[in-house]
Order: sequence, then C-alpha cells, then structure tokens
Amino acid sequence: MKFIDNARVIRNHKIRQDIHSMWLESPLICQNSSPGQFVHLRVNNSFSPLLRRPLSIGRVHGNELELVWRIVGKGTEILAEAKEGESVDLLGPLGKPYSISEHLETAILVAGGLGLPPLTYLYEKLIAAGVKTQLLLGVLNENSIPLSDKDPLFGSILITSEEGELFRRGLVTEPVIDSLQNLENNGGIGKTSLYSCGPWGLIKALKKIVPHMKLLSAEVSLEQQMGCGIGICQGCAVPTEDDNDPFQLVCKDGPVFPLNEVRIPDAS
Amino acid sequence: MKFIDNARVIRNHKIRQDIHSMWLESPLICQNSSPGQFVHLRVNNSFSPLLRRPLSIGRVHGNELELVWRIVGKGTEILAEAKEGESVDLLGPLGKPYSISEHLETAILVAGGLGLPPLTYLYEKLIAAGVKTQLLLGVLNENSIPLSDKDPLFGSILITSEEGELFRRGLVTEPVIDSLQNLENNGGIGKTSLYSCGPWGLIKALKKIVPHMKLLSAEVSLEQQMGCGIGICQGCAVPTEDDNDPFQLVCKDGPVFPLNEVRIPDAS
Amino acid sequence: MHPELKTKLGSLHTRNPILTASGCYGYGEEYSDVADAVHLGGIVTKSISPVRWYGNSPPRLAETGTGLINSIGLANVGADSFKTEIAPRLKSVNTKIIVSIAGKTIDDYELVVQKLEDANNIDGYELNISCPNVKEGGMAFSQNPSITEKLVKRVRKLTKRWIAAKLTPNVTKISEGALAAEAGGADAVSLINTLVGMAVDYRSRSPKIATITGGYSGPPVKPIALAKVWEVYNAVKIPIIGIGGITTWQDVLEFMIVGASAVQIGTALFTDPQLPEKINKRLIQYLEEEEIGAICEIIGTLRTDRPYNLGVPG
Amino acid sequence: MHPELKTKLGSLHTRNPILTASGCYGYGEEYSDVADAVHLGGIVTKSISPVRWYGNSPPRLAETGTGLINSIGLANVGADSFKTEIAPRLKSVNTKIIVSIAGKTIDDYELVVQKLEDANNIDGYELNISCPNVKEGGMAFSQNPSITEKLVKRVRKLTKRWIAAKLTPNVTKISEGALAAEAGGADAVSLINTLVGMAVDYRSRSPKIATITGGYSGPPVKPIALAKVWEVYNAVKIPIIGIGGITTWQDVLEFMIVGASAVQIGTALFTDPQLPEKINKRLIQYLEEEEIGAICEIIGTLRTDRPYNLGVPG
Ligand SMILES: Cc1cc2nc3c(=O)[nH]c(=O)nc-3n(C[C@H](O)[C@H](O)[C@H](O)COP(=O)(O)OP(=O)(O)OC[C@H]3O[C@@H](n4cnc5c(N)ncnc54)[C@H](O)[C@@H]3O)c2cc1C
Ligand SMILES: Cc1cc2nc3c(=O)[nH]c(=O)nc-3n(C[C@H](O)[C@H](O)[C@H](O)COP(=O)(O)OP(=O)(O)OC[C@H]3O[C@@H](n4cnc5c(N)ncnc54)[C@H](O)[C@@H]3O)c2cc1C
Ligand SMILES: Cc1cc2nc3c(=O)[nH]c(=O)nc-3n(C[C@H](O)[C@H](O)[C@H](O)COP(=O)(O)O)c2cc1C
Ligand SMILES: Cc1cc2nc3c(=O)[nH]c(=O)nc-3n(C[C@H](O)[C@H](O)[C@H](O)COP(=O)(O)O)c2cc1C
Ligand code: FES
Ligand code: FES
Repeated sequence: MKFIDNARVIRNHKIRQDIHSMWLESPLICQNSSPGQFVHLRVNNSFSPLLRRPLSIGRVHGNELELVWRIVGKGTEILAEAKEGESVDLLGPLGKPYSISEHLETAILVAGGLGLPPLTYLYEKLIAAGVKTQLLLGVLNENSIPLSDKDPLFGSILITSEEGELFRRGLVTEPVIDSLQNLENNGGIGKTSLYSCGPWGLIKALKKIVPHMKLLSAEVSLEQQMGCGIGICQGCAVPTEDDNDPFQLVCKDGPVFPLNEVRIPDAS
Repeated sequence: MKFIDNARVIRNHKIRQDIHSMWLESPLICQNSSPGQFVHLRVNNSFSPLLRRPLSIGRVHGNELELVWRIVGKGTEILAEAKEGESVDLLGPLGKPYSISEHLETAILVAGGLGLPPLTYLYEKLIAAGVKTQLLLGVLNENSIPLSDKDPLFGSILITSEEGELFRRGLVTEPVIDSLQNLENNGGIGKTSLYSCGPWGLIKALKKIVPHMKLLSAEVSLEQQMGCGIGICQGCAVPTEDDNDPFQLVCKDGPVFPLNEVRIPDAS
Repeated sequence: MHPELKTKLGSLHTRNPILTASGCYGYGEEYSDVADAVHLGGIVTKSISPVRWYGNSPPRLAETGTGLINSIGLANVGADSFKTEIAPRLKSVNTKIIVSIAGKTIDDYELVVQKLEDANNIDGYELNISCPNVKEGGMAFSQNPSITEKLVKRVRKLTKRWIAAKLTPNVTKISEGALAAEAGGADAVSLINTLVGMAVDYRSRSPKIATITGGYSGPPVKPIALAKVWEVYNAVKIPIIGIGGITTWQDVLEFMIVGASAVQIGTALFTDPQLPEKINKRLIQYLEEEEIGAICEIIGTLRTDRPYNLGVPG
Repeated sequence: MHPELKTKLGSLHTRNPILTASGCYGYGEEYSDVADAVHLGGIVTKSISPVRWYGNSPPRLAETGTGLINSIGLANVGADSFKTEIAPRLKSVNTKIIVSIAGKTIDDYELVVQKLEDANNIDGYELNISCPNVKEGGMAFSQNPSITEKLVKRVRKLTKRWIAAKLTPNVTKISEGALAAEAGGADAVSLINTLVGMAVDYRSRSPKIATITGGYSGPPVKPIALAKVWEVYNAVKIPIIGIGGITTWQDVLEFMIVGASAVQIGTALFTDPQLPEKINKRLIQYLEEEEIGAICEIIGTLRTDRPYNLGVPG
C-alpha cells in the first residue's frame, strides 16, 4: 500500500553546510515502511521544479520519520526552507526494503556519505531485534557527515574519513574488510549480512571484496533519475547482467538490490 | 542616458491588501528622471520570471525613488518580498515623461487606481514649481488606494470611490468635469494641462470630455506588455490613428501620449 | 444546476474531458492506491507492442528547466501479457480504457489489434505513431501522411472499436498528418506526442540520456501544443484530444478553447496523480461562476475577431 | 596562460563565441548606454527588409511560463534608412556586425544585399528565412530545402561577404534545410529561429497576441534547439551558430559541445543586456579551471561512447 500524505514538518534544521535533516509526522508512512524504502516528495505546490524528489526514509520513531539530504539543486534547496508546521507532500513508502533473513545474527552496515539515512533506520531496527550490528560510515571529511555530532546515534558509528584527523583516516572499505575477515575467522560469516548505500565507488569496492566471502546476503541501494517513483514510467531503469531481463527499475525492483545483480555503469 | 543600477531597498512595505510601496536608492536614476518615466526591473537574478517588469517612477526625494504596485502575478509577488538592504536591478529612466509647457498655470492630474504613482511624482514637481495643481484619484473602494492614509500627501488628494462611504461617491471624471468647467468659466482653461494615468475606462471617458475643452495639453500614460523596455524589440507597440505611421512604442514613444493620439483597443 | 463536464469524442463518450496520457499512468491500475479512476474521463494505457519490449538503455530521463526529456523506448509487457494478465483486471477500473498501440511496422499495429479484439474492458485504441524514441516506426509513421493514412486504414478494417491516431509535433505541418488520419478513418486525433529534445552534461560532455536525444514534455511544450491543436482544429472535422504540458484547470480550458474536445495529462501525473480530480473540481466551479451549462460549449470558441485586443491595462 | 575565447565561423572570425540574436539587440547601438559591444563576438541586427515594415497588430508579446511568444512581424526601418542613417554610425560599435535580411520573395533578399553591398561596417549577412510571423516568405522559405538552396545561391552570387542562413525548427528534418543552405554556398547556418507557439487568455477566450500564433523563444526551447544543432552537426560541414534559450555559460558550453562554433543570445538580452560579458568571464574561468587552452577545442566533443552512463549516484 502506498499513500500520498501531507506530512507535517516537526523539525527542519541544518546539520552542516549543505546537509539538512527534517522530521515529519506521517503515521501512514511510518507504520507501513521498512528500512531501504524511500519517499517521493513534492517540494512545493507548483510544477517548478517539475518532478518529485526521491529521498530515503531515515530513522522512524513512532509516527515520525527523518529525511536527511544534501542540497544539490533547486529541489533540495527549496526543501531546506520548509518551516515547522508546514506540510510536505510525500508519496510512499516506495520500493523494496533491505531483506532481513531469519538466520541473521550479524549485520554490517556500510554507508558512503549521504547513503547513511536508510542505514540509520536499519541500524535501529536491527539493534531492537537483537542483531549484532555494526554501522560504518565513510566520508570525505568532517563536513560531509550526514548526522549531527550531538545525535545519540553519533557515538555508535565507526567513521572513516579520507581527509582530516578527527576520524579513522582512510576508506570505509578497510574496516569492512577487517570485520568480514574476523567473522570469517570466527565462523560467523554465514549468518552475516552486508547492507550498503553509497556512491558507485563504494559499490565497486564492495563488488571486489564480497564475492570472496560466504555471506548470508549482501545488498546495496541504487539511485537513478526518477519520474513516477512507483514503477509506471519505466524511467528509472538500471541495466542488469541478465540479457533476458536486461533492466530493473530502481523505484520498484529496488532501490535495494543484491550486490551481485548490480551492474556498474560503463562511465564510472 | 539610461542606466542599469543595482538600487538598494530603503523600505518595502505593504500599503494595503495586495498593494506595496518600495523606496529605493538610485542617484543615477533619480537625477536623470522626470515624472511619467518608468523603470524596467528585474525581480530576481534568475530568468524565472523571464522578463523585467515595468513600473512607473513614483515620487523622487533626493536620491530615493518610490515604486508602488499591485500584486497581480509572480513578478510583483517576488518584488513584494525584497528586504531592506537588498538590491533591485533597475533599468531606467525609460520612456517619455509628461510634458510641461512653459505656459502652464494650472494642472489637473487624474489617476485611476494604480495609475497614481507617476502622478504623485508629477504633483510634487509641479507644486514645487508653483503650478496650481489638483490631484484626483478614482478608486473602486478604500482597499484600492495606492497610498497610505498616513502619507503626508494623502490629504492633498481628492479621492472618489465607486463603492463605500469614506470618499466622494462616484467616478473621478465627475470632479474632473467640474474643475475643467470652472476653469473654462474663469478663463483659465487655455493655461491648463490635464495629465492622466489609469485604465482604459478612464482614458475613454477623458476622450469624451477633453475634446470639448480648449486645454493647453492633455496627456495620458499607457501600458503594454514589454520585452526590452528601450525601443529595441518592437514588442510594446500600440496602434495609432495614423495609417502612415500605424504604431507607436509605449516604452520609447510613450508611455505618455497626447490623449488625442491614443487609439482605444477594439476589445475594450 | 450542476454544470456538465461530459464530452464526446465521436462515438466515445467520457464523463469529463480529462484523460491520462499514454506512458504516464501505466496500464490503468498502478495509481489505484492514491487516485480513483472514477475521477478520470479515461485512461490511455502505456503503448502496447506485439511482444514485450525492454526499452532503451538508461539513463532514460532528464529533467530540464520545467520540462522532462524521456527516452523510455516503449518498454511494455507486450500484447499477450496485457491481454491475459492485465485486461481482465481492468474491469475494476471505473473509467474508459483506451489501449495505446505501438509497432515497428504496420503489421505490428494490426497484430496488436488482432490480439486484443476479443479482450474485454477496452473502449478504444490510440495508435501511437509518434514516439521519437524508437529506431523503427514510431514518429516516422506520423511524419509521413501517406503512411499515416494507410496505417489507420488497415487498423480501421480490423476493428469496430474507436480509434485515435496520436501525432508527432516534429513535422512541418501537423494538419497534413491529421487529415491523413481522418481520411484513414480515425475517430479522433490525439496531439501532441513529445518533441525531440536533448540535454547535455557539460562537465562530462555526455548526453543526459543514453539515446542522446529523447522526447521533451511538460509545461514548456504547452504553447507549441496549443498552436498544433489550433492548426489541426482548422483542418479536420474529427474531434481532437489536446496534449502537452497541462498542469492546471486553466490549461484545460485553453486547449478546449482552441479546439480540443478533451485533453490528456501526461508528465504532471508523476508529480500529482490526483491532478485530474483537482482540475475537474475547479472546472465545475469555473463553469458555475461563468454560468456555462456544459464544458462542451467552450470547444473551439477562440475569439479571432479582435485584432487589436490590448490586454493591458485592465 | 589566458585561455582563448576566439572562434571561427569560416571566414568570419570573432573575438568570442557570443553574438546577439536578430531582433534582440536592435541595429547595434541601442544598448550602448548599458553594455559595451567590445564584449560581444558580434551583433546580428534586426532583420532588414527592402522597405520599411511596420510589423503586426498588437499585442505582439506574451510571456508564457519561462518563455516568450512574439509576433513582431519584422518591424524594421528598411534597407535605405539602415544604409544611410544607421550603418555609418556602426563604425563606433566595436564588434562584428552581421546584417540580418528578411523578405517576402527571393528578389527582396537580393534587393537588400544590392542596397547594402557598398555600405560600410558590415561583416556579413544572415538570411532570415525562418520568421514565423509574416504571411509571405519568412519561415516558409526554410521549410522548403529547394527554395533555401536557390535563395542562398542567388544571394551568394551578389556578394563576397560572409553569409549565414538562419533556419526554422518548425520542420520535420532541419538537416535537409541545412544541407540545402550549404549546397547554396552559405558560410554558416544559424539555428534555431522561434518555434510556432500560442497563448490564450481563457477569460476572454482570445489569443494573447493578435496574430493568434507567434514565435516561441527563451529557456523552454533550449532542449529543442540543442537537438536541432546536434542533428545539423551530423549533416553539414559548415559551421553552426547555436541559438535558443541561452541564459548561462553552461548553456553556451552545451551548444558548443553538440556542435555549435558560436552561439547567439536572444530573449535573455531583454532581461540582462550585460549577459554576454558576464558569460564570457565565466567561460574564461571555466577554461582555466579545466585547463582548456581555447574554447574552440570543445566544439562537437559530445561523448557518445557511453551507452550506460548512469549519472547518479556520483
Ligand atoms: C531511492 C533514492 C533515495 C535517495 N535518498 C537520498 C537521501 O536520503 N539523501 C540525499 O541527500 N539524497 C538522496 N537521493 C538523491 C536525491 O534524490 C537527489 O539529490 C535529489 O533528487 C536532487 O534534487 P535537486 O532538485 O536538489 O537537484 P537537481 O540537480 O536540480 O535535480 C534535477 C533532477 O535530477 C534528479 N536527481 C539529481 N540527483 C539525483 C540522484 N542522486 N538520484 C536521483 N535523482 C537525482 C532530481 O530528482 C531531479 O529530477 C536519493 C535518490 C534516490 C533515487
Ligand atoms: C510603463 C508602465 C508602467 C507601469 N507602472 C505600474 C505601476 O506603477 N504600478 C503597478 O502596479 N503596475 C504598473 N504597471 C503594470 C505592471 O508592469 C504589471 O502589473 C506587472 O508587469 C505585472 O507583473 P507580474 O509578474 O506580477 O504579473 P504576470 O501577470 O505574471 O505578468 C506576466 C507578463 O505580463 C506582463 N504584464 C502584466 N500586466 C501588465 C500590465 N498592466 N502592463 C504591462 N505588462 C503587464 C508582465 O510584465 C509579464 O511580462 C506598469 C506597466 C507599464 C507598461
Ligand atoms: C515517461 C513518458 C513516457 C511516455 N510514453 C508514451 C507512450 O508509451 N506512448 C505514447 O503515445 N506517448 C508516450 N508519452 C508521451 C505522452 O503521452 C504525452 O504525449 C507527452 O508527454 C506530452 O504530454 P505532457 O506534456 O502532459 O507530458 C510518454 C511521455 C513520458 C513523459
Ligand atoms: C522579440 C523578438 C524579435 C525577433 N526578431 C527576429 C528577427 O527580426 N529576425 C530573426 O532572424 N530572428 C528574430 N527573432 C528570433 C531570435 O533571433 C532567436 O532566433 C530566437 O528568439 C531564439 O533565441 P532565444 O531563445 O535566445 O531568444 C526574434 C526573437 C524575439 C524574441
Ligand atoms: S520512476 Fe517511474 S518507473 Fe521508476
Ligand atoms: S518593450 Fe521593446 S520596444 Fe518597447
């Protein structure tokens, strides 16, 4: 079931330069969503910008959900101006969520930059379900962390940063490899799932690491320019490796896909 | 000489529902303009809205000029949001001003609604020059007076209103006829000019009244959709009664035209 | 008295003038969670080809200004799946269902009609002879009036159902194509399909969609669409369905004033699937205020008798 | 090293790739109070006809969305006044001057060229065979490739000056017109002129401009213009001047990437007469940042080798 809901803005604030977080009240969407899904939202009542914007559903607390985004263009810019008490038109929840096996014992969540929001949602859900969960975040530097330092969750995340001195220096794939190898050594790898959301560079790196491990599952989230957001327009197709079924829709078949089914774009 | 000037907003406030007044600092335009001229202004730095908006130059006090407008669409709406200290891109002064004969002794200024701003400018200039000047304003009701009740000028204006009880009830043409007839009776009509700015209905009415009077001159201000505002695009043409020269440009040949040269549109 | 929104497209009567454009409302059911078809004059399905088509390489969409460029390439389930899996369920979709048909050859169009003739819940066909995103057929058909006429004629022979021909604006004279469709026996013409458009990423110097050019739609095409409808209105007698950039009730009135008997909304549905319902409400209100008894009364009522119709000042 | 903005349009060399489009910068002097021509690659004058034309009935302009519809109808002073009164003064306008020519017949174009051949301060001609706002000639000429070729050929015989043919986008295949212009001996092609468009006032049910339809320009036409330039770039060898909806330095790069050797800015000048200067500054900055020595290097460098070029995520 999908809904169009005029969700009330509870709080909208800047976390860092260009990164914003908004909490919205939407019982309909909160009660029907799972981590990995997204909303397709209208930033205003006009048709300028023309299309809705897709944003991952971040943490869900009761009837409130969080969106976290980077300002990249006019849509995200307008959204940053929404005031408390105003309402935002959400279409959702959309797409396939991360899959959680009943055999899951350990989860490794790997976020690259703005890939964090769906994984914070997943993190809180897995922790509540008693799954051993590690949340890793790779960023360029302090200014690209999509979470406030003061956020209760902040301390639970292992952050690596390519620049700067405040966090573990390097790529997020390094602690990922460490963790996976530990799990392999202690026999836990078969009950471990890897969940990721981030840029192509990260997906590429995971594609090199993961096939050598006997994980329960490995899933990543993709992005693509969207029209409808619900599987109608066929606009958000991404190619598969399967010639008999050459495309999948990010909005409907994804955004979460098994890592091994994802085809890296020619251009990246 | 025309200028593009980033004029600083001194004050921008709502006079009434939908009617706004803004004072801008622009030495270049203030020092080079005359009543009846206009500025062509950019309401923001984007090309949405696409074109500049023409607004009459209202009162000029030193290096500051007043604009008064009614919100009718997106351009005037955006302009209403300009904050003190921000700057507005003005192209001006543009067009031909009201002409002031050296023989002028008495002036009758007839505004219809939002036609008032250029006539307040003219009024102050004529008064300063010692011309006997009467400023008449016709409005639909109290809510369409483009001047604040608290404005020092307010008391100097004879207001007629089609609805409501606060002002002389009726059309502004009635006191105009009275004044003109008085002037005719006392022999002053030959040294009297009539200046007007307002909707077609007013122009039509004046066209009926004025030809019977031996005025020094009678001029009205026209509006037309504009492109360039400076005589390049030929977009703001209005038809004349002269087949050998069938069009005039509001932005360049006008906006002020001799009343007898104005052709009333077929549709009105 | 409640004003009438009903309109007639020849033998096809709809409860209101707002249909959904092909490719923008799926096969009819997809939006049912969020919008009720009872508010629609009709649904034009995604174009159906004889067999399943996978569509073009991604990226397939680029937003540009307030418009959209798409290069879906007519990805669709194919006539057999549509007939067996989807058509039966359309019974529950409470509006007229027009099946859009696409093909690489004239035979393809015939094939789809033949396959669907005994399927239920279909109120008519719209022949998409105007898609700019396929290598064979598509737009090329409606760029050639004699092919248009032949194609419509051959389909006409196969069915008693209502047929519209959907025309491309990417031509010198769209009225020639409309006349050809009329001569071929079409009940109506739908226009416009998308304009050939292009977007470039200057950083990577790549086209923003994989097929380089695509079909341009949305608010920026409205002035062009209005001009095309007006041109066709002055040429043919069959009813016209106006399409292109509609987002408001005023847009609907404008299309009808220049000669459309109904309209389709496309791109704007992605942003607001409830738009037809909202527009119809406002149309009713407008007709009431203006004391117009039925929306049909405004079709083709453009006033062309006022050469010097100065809009301003009021 | 300072990057080069110079570009070549065959024998016409300009100091930068930004020209002003016909009809949007007067005859060359009008904007001199507020913008210095030294920042321009060139000025294309308002189209000049053999005698003075008064233009169409008003209203002549309608803003629609972020676009503009105009129906000026080529109001201009005529070749004689231009020659005797204006051309001599253009000496003080420090940039290349291209005189745009319009006519109702091929003879008209010849007549204007004959009148202007011994006028000074003219660096070339642009044949406006694409105006949608005149009853005779105009757009109809470039809608017919054989007329285009004949017209260009006849003008070519009369002058050694540089000639460009300005083409209409209101055709099925613009490259046919471009090939015809090339065959006729044009030094370059300019595209696009305006698209036929229409705007309606639903209240009065009147067209917003007196001629009912007009020419649509501004940002909404950019995707269409880019597609046309790309089509022509793949067909002809002569240089292309890209026109349509340019408002930013990125737009200029996009047109050049798809094959334009220079561009013209039209409608946007009304809003910002200083735009060419601003854009050139930003182009220099971009070339510096990207370490590109000359803007010419980017002409026609569209990458078409990446079918699955997924733009997102970064
Ligand atoms: C399933 C999904 C979940 C997402 N979740 C998040 C999130 O939680 N936080 C976040 O910061 N971003 C997220 N994104 C990316 C986000 O949608 C874009 O940053 C946003 O649409 C940009 O809009 P804009 O108007 O600011 O930018 P513009 O550049 O003006 O947008 C132009 C067009 O491109 C589209 N677009 C631009 N970037 C992207 C992109 N990366 N993915 C898809 N479409 C894009 C826009 O939707 C719009 O249609 C997600 C994308 C997808 C597909
Ligand atoms: C010389 C001149 C002086 C003017 N002085 C004043 C003034 O002092 N106070 C005031 O309130 N209004 C004045 N107007 C009218 C004012 O220009 C319009 O109200 C304004 O342009 C509307 O812009 P918008 O974006 O709000 O409306 P929209 O309806 O969104 O505008 C759409 C387009 O129509 C044009 N347009 C709309 N109405 C008019 C109009 N009446 N005249 C010309 N173009 C119009 C706009 O400029 C724009 O290009 C004047 C017009 C002219 C020509
Ligand atoms: C994503 C997308 C897919 C489309 N698919 C089809 C299609 O399958 N068949 C068709 O005839 N038109 C198709 N169209 C064209 C629309 O039906 C419509 O003619 C066009 O978009 C103009 O209307 P609009 O501006 O309201 O979108 C498609 C348009 C879009 C945006
Ligand atoms: C008001 C106006 C007048 C125009 N006059 C002419 C003209 O005289 N000759 C011509 O070739 N093109 C004329 N054009 C077309 C422009 O030169 C240009 O081709 C078109 O507007 C597209 O560019 P743009 O989107 O940058 O405006 C005119 C355009 C406008 C808006
Ligand atoms: S966005 Fe329309 S199918 Fe995915
Ligand atoms: S607005 Fe361009 S000539 Fe008057």
